[in-house]
Amino acid sequence: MLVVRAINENDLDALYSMATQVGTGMTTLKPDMKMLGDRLATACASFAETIPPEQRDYMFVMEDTSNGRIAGVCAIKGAVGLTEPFYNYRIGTLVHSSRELNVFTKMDTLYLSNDLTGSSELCSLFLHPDYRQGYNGKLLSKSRFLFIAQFPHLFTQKIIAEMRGYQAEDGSSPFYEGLGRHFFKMDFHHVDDLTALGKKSFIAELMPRQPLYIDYLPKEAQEVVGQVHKSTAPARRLLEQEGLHYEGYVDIFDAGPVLQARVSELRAMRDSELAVVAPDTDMTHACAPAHPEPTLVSNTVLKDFRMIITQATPVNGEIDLSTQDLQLLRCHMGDTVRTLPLNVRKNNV
Amino acid sequence: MLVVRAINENDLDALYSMATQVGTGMTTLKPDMKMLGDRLATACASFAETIPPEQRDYMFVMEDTSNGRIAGVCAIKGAVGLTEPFYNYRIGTLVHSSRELNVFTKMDTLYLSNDLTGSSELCSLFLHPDYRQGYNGKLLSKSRFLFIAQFPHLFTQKIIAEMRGYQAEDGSSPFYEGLGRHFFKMDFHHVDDLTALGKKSFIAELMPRQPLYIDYLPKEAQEVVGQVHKSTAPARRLLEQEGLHYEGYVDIFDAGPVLQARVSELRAMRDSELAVVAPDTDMTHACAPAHPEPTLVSNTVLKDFRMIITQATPVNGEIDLSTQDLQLLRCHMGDTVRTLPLNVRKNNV
Amino acid sequence: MYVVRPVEAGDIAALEALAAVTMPGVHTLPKTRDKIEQAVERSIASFAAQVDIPSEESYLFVLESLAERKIVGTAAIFASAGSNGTYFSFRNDVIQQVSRDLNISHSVHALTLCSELTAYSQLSSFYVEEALQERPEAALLSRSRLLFAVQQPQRFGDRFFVPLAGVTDEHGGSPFWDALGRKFFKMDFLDAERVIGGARNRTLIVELMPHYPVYVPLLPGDAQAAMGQIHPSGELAFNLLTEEGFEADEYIDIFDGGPILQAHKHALRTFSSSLTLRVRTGDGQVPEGPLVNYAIANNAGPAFRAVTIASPELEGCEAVALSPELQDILRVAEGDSVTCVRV
Amino acid sequence: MYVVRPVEAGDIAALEALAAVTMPGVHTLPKTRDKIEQAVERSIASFAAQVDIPSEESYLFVLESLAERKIVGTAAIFASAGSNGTYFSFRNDVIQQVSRDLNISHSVHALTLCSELTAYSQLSSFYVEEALQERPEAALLSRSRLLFAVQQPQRFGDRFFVPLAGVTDEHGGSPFWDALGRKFFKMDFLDAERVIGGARNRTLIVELMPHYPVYVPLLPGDAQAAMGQIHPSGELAFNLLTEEGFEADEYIDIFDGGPILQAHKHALRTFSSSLTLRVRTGDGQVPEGPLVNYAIANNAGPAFRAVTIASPELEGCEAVALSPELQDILRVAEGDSVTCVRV
Repeated sequence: MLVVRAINENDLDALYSMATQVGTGMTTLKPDMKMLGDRLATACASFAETIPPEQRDYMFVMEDTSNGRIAGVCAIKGAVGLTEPFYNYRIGTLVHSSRELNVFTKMDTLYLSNDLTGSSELCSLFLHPDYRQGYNGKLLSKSRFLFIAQFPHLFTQKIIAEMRGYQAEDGSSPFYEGLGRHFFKMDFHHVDDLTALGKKSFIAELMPRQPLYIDYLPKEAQEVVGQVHKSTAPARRLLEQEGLHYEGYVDIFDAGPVLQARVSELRAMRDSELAVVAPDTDMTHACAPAHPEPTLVSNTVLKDFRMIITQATPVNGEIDLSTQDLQLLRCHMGDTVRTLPLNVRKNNV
Repeated sequence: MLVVRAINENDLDALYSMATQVGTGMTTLKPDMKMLGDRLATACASFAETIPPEQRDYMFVMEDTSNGRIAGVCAIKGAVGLTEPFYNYRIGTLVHSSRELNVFTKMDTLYLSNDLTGSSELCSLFLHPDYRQGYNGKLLSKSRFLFIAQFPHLFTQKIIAEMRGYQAEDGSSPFYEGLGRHFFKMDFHHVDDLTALGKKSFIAELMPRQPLYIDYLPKEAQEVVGQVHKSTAPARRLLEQEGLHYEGYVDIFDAGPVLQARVSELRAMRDSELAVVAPDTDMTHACAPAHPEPTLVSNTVLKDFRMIITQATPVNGEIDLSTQDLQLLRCHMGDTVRTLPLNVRKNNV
Repeated sequence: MYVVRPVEAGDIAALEALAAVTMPGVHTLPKTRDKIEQAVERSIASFAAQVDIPSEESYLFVLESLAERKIVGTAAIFASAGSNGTYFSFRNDVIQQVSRDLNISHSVHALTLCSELTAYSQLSSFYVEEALQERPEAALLSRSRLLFAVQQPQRFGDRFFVPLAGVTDEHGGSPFWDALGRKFFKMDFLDAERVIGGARNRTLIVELMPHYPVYVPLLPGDAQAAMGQIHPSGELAFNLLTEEGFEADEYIDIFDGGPILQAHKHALRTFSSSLTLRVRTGDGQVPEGPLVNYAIANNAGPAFRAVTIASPELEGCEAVALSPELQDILRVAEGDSVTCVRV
Repeated sequence: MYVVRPVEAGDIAALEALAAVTMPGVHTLPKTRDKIEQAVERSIASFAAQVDIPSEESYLFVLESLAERKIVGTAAIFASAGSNGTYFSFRNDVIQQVSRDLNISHSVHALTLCSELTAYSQLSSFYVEEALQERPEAALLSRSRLLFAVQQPQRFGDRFFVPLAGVTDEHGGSPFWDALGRKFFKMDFLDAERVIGGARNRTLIVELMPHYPVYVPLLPGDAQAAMGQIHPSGELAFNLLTEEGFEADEYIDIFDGGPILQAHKHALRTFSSSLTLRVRTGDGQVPEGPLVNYAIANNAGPAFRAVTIASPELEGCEAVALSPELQDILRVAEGDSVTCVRV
């Protein structure tokens, strides 16, 4: 059985072993014992609330309780850009018009910005290939929204998620070739490796700081602004269903979109409910939907936050969870849990 | 009885007579027969769909059917900034940091932008003082959201509303005094009169075009960025309840906030429902809430869109409207209407 | 024998004929009879005017072949480029980008819309007949404007510039325009030039051109290559002006990217090394020793005249020998002072 | 009698004493023995170096009272201001704002962070003892650097600049800094100057200073008033330099808003009007007629010497009369050539 839970001190080795399998796509999960150890320590301090909210890094692991393996990992950073500047390009609009010539030109413009400074970031999502099936990916990704819905006071700013940008078949980035390349004189993979160290501010230092008309870029670069990497499209859809939106911020390097939301507009904030764990009665049974949908359920304990998927459905503020579910959540009858339908309800309008 | 309805050709005289009572606060409703006549013609063409969506100007009047008076007016512009540039300042963030000196400075920055070009605008709201009571103001303002929820395909872009900015007791604008004044060398009221002609682009032409750190402005100017005029605070709250947000765009002149929303995040899009007009039955009666809340109801006809407030509540897709209500809406039993609770439901979480 | 003199009303027909043969371009003579008449009238009024501060004056000079009684060249100078507005150009800027982490710094070339040339005096409308282009009369014509400015500094700014037409293809297209101006103006290069009448001081430039610096590395190769390149028709002017001391690196034209030569008057040879000498009557003999070409101008304001002579080095002399015929042409007599500079 | 000569190792103690009395400021002499030693060594190496392209050389001159055998002034010139990075300054820009509807146009003054002075040669560290400030020796000292540059143009850029200290209040605060730099650096003016060592070519300037133009009308009145204003201690230097041909309008210092004087070498009197003359031995008699002060320098590279003399007008002369004593001081003999310029 799979449970997503707050990471703890004992997870380091398993985390390292998983990091060795991540590959080059993810910059924040490198198989480096020192780096991982530091990150783990920060995560533990975050759940223990011994460091200020903006320094926190809530890291979750998906554990396969049948064999103790770590099947996946994901995280929420309390705030970005407070120790090192966090840069994006923001896409704005400028209009040039002359009545005399009857010309009206509306142009998209890239502004180098630190606007997202202080936002909380969804990051470091990785699911081991052995577990890429069923609802596992959704459980892992969406568990973070349940956490935010349970502890919204920890997240006072925007929530953001950086999406990997479009790459051509050969792994090159048309946006980089059309823009960054002229200012770096390094090839894409070299810069990619540098950014893999997690330091992107040097990019901004060398990138043009004055606003740029997108029209100055080659067609191929213009076309991929805000486009995700092919393999990232499902992750993007999933976050959009949860209430995140592309609002015109892109990565300065590959123009991948940043998805963002105010905490209050997250589906989890609107649709998640508290429920008391209670045995099924005839009444609740009668009121239960005919075709139950899978439901995300979590306990309500910050230090040992745990989430699962269940087929049980909350009815009138109560939910009947199996003994196994309760064990995974470390909950008991009478405890309060938070529930959220795994899938988005279709609007009935 | 009050009904809010699409304006029509016969309303010109009543509209003019109301415009004479608006005062100087509103730039778009001046007692000028030619201007009002043009606007009315555009509005009629908009409801008749004989002009393209981006040129439309859906204007609504609140009619007191007891005496035929026009008690108020409001409008939705299909798109702003497509014939004359629409300018705002956008507030962004820039971080200046030096590890060597251990300095990290986060600064708010004003960018002159045309980002909101193409947005639909809620505007021209005016309620005659004789009618400023009860739910009248809410009916007038919120009726527009019901219209949008009924015809969302007409509104593909953002919805925005410009709020009047903060003014000191003496009617001066600290933001203007701190910024615009240096570039205009005219006093606030003179510029105010010029903007009253509806042409604001000259302001942008004379305003600094390069990004500006807000820190350069005097303290009093900094403090009022995004602050509304005292008398506008209730209108702001009302729009925020409907799903509009201040996202960092302000007026270039007085720094009043622009509220904005994607159509899909409007409360009316989520919470409004279609219902068939049907007589009350025992069953619906039994299921109705004990303390009915006032409900906005509209017909579903673009050309003669009409909205009222009723005490009836839709239950299971049906609503029982009084004969009077049906007359105001020009509906009959069996017709479909759109309903929206007038007030925002408190979140139950 | 050739003389440079201010244009006169009687020259209009000749100028019209000339305009018909000069190449289509933005910085040359006006093309229509109306415009030519206006330019001539304005020049006559300018030469006649009492001037304390340079303003809307525009001085048009012609090169006349005395043998043929024919106008074979034109050259003009505007007292103040921005007298009717603001003269816009692109300034070549260098933006420093430094990365401490990578320990590298780049210089990035950017073009910034600027109005710094507004108060400069502007040279323009330079044209000489093909046959004369290799002769000292071409230099005489170009330089006469500056000789006049040396004599009448109150009529001009402290700095001068000359826009030269940029490169275009055989269809009149401009690669620089296609990469930049076209994106904002939404029209072809020649259409834009027609609409704006070759001017660089119109409000619509502020309305349409980009307010933020244009990063040169982002321009297509052919547009970059066109920056600061002259149209072949401008080569003679370019060579004469750079010899004079004009520099070409700082500004380019906002439309076609052509070079804008500019200089402080201190840096111009006509200003720094012209001599004021007395006229003495020569004996008509060719002097001994090496000869060099000089431009010689009278100091007669509206009756300005300038010619070239071959003469021994005049540096350190008090007087210059001129034949009675030349004195006639220059309208000077023995003892009058003239302004001389090597060409 | 006073002579200007390159600094020598033996001068270090004297410079240290001098540094103790000169005012605290950023563009004057180094203050500590270590720094002074470095500066002297660097200067000696620079004078001795074969130079094709100006780079990190820094030439330090001293004014010596021969009677007292005492150093009474210093002046330096850096071959290239940005040899260790990029020299940043604010450029005074004018931005044109035009409204067609209102039919008005404004010129708005803005300060733009720029690096245009990077390849310029920089004059600095000018100091003369109070008692000499009214005497021609002050001008001699300031101008010696340029006489050296006239003789050795390959060692210097085509353009020169001099930053002069801006105004500060009695507590060492700078109103210009308070309005600008402080917002980004978050520290007091003197702390910032200490931390950056008076330099204007450090990476942290790019990191912290604003990249967008600063609109001058938005600055508080006292900061605007401080722009381009010199600290009273810089008045002598300012006067000498503007007489020389330096102009003050284009750039100001990014920290205190002090003026940065700059000029193309063509615009400098030392370059445009210095004469190369032969030495002849004077008869020791005071010459007849009006006398003017000249700075006279030998052309001996590392053994550079310059003095002032009162002499009749030398323009048009082939030789300059020097007494045997002066020839000794200048280390020249009859027939040698010297560079002369009026001071």
